[in-house]
This record gives sequence, structure tokens and C-alpha cells, in this order.
Amino acid sequence: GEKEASGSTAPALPQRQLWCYCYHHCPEDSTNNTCRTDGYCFTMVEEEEGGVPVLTSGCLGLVGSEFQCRDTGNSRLRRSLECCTDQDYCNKDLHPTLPPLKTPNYADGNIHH
Amino acid sequence: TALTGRGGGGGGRRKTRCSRRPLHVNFKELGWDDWIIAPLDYEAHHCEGVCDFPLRSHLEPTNHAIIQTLMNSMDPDSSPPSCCVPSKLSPISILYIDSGNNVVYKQYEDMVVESCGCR
Amino acid sequence: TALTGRGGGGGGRRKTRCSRRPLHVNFKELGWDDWIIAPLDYEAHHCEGVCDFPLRSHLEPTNHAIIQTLMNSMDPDSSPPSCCVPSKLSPISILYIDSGNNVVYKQYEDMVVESCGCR
Repeated sequence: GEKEASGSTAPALPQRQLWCYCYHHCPEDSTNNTCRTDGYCFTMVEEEEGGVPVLTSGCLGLVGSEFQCRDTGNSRLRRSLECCTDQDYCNKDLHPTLPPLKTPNYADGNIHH
Repeated sequence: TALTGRGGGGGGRRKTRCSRRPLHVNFKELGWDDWIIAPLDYEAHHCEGVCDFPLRSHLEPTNHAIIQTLMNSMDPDSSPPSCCVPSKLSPISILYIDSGNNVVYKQYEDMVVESCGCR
Repeated sequence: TALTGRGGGGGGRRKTRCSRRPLHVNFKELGWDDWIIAPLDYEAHHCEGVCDFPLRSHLEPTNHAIIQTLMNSMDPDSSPPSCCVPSKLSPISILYIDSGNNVVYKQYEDMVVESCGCR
């Protein structure tokens, strides 16, 4: 197995910044619904308390992206989140759909490489 | 059902997410104009709003904040959501009279919120 | 009127102040046992409780948190109290299968709360 410890001596990768489409809770300094990140773009559809599905998209940092992009299939509110990193604004092409009602082990959150 | 993207519009109450808000501090109102000469007021800002999933990159969440947010979305009783707090602060300098009746000009650290994050 | 000193006892509801609380994270319940090999659960803790005046030294408040707490006690509408959040975190190491199907052992920073503070 490959041992990957933080703080290893491998030269630091140049900090690649990815542009994403951002909709609904963009950073304060965001322009034209865009944001920038060292991690992933995402799009998520979530069913709010009232049952109304809400679409949001934006930037996720590299820290914790393994957790956020995988999400949990057991959240109380129905939601589906997809991440991508292949090119700028890749989340414009993501169209997640809400999981079926109450299928216990339905795991969501795919990573697109 | 039609997809809405307008800030949790439709029936749902608009959720205000973690962001920097105004907080004007008036030392006179605090009753400190007996020792503070200047400034007598300043803009400190504060952080307020929900930290909900997913935690955006500009909120610079820690791994723990992300895990806690996921746990909260699974079972709100297990833990509260992560909290919106200052992630970057800056100082201001204050001219004041110290206990020895000297006039002092000193820089106070962490007095102004520059950005907010979820922790 | 008798002074009460037992943690805000007397008639008032006992205020639980900012402190570290349990938060047991089970990766299986999160649905992550398809990529995480070990550990499948761990104690992450979390921070919860009120940050009221005066902010004690063990809560390591910033100047801003102190000012915000004072402003809140003067006018609760001006700003919320400061928030109880992790002030010190520690890592854990996780053995998992990555997207290339390799078995990886990696240290994840900031996964366990060591202490809480008011910010």
C-alpha cells in the first residue's frame, strides 16, 4: 500500500486554483457567480424542510473534500451532491438528482475525475 | 416539483449563511471614555449565520467542522452544527490613559473581523 | 437577597458553559465503510455551551470575543454572544482505499477536539 503522510518531503505541488460556478452563498468577494478553490467544484440538490428541492453550487476546499464529496447517504434531508475537478466551471455540467425516498443504504456523492 | 435555486425560496424561510456582519463598537456607550482617548468608536464586524453542508471553501472549515456538520445532518441531537466564527482578525491601535496616568498608544490584537469561517 | 455561587443555580435554569462534550463518530453509520478500512469509529468530541461574561482564561478568548460578549450583554440585538468552538485539535490516521484502488494510510489533521474556547 502507498503510505501518504502529511508533511512528507515530496516537493509541494504548485497550488492549482480551480474556477467554479457558484450559485447561492458565494464568497463575499465573488464576481459573476464564480469562486475559486484549491479543491473541488460542486453542485448539490437538497430537499428543504418544506419539501422544496433547492439547487446550490460552488467551491469546496481540498481539506475535507474526501468527506464532503462523499457526503453521507444517511442525512435527514434528502440530498445529492456531486464534485468535479477536471476543468474550470466543471460543476455547470453536474446535474445531481434527489435520491429515492427512504432507501436506507443509498450512498450518494460521486467524485468525477 | 420545480427546482428552485433562489436562496431557499419557495415556502422555506431564507437561510442566512455564515458571513461577516456589521458590529459598531462605541467605547463611550461602553463607558470607557474615562480611559480611552481615541478612537471613541470603531467597526469591529462580527460573524453570524448557519454553517450547513457542504461547508464552502471560503469558510475554511477544519476536518472536524466538516465531520461535525455531517453528523449533525444525520442526527441533530448528536451535536450542534459547526459555528460561524472569525477566521481572520486584525488589530487596532488605541490611545488611552493607563493606571499611572500616562498617555499610552498601544496596538490591540484581534479587534476587527476580516473573515468568517465554520469551526 | 442571598448570593448564590453554585454555577448559576437558585431559581435560574443551570447554564451549561462552553466545554468539551462527547461526539462518537461511526464511519459505518456515515456509510463510509466502503472506503475506510480503519478505524471504523473514533471519539471526535465537540464544543458546546454558553460563552458568557466574563470569558474565563481557559477559554482563551480573543479581544474581539471579549468586546462582542460585552456588546451582547449591553444589547443582545447588536450581535450574538461569542461562540464555543474548538481551540485545539489533534489528528488521527486513517487506512483507506483511494480512488485508484490503492490502500493508503494517511494522517488527517484537526479531527479530534482537545480543548474548546470562545471566539
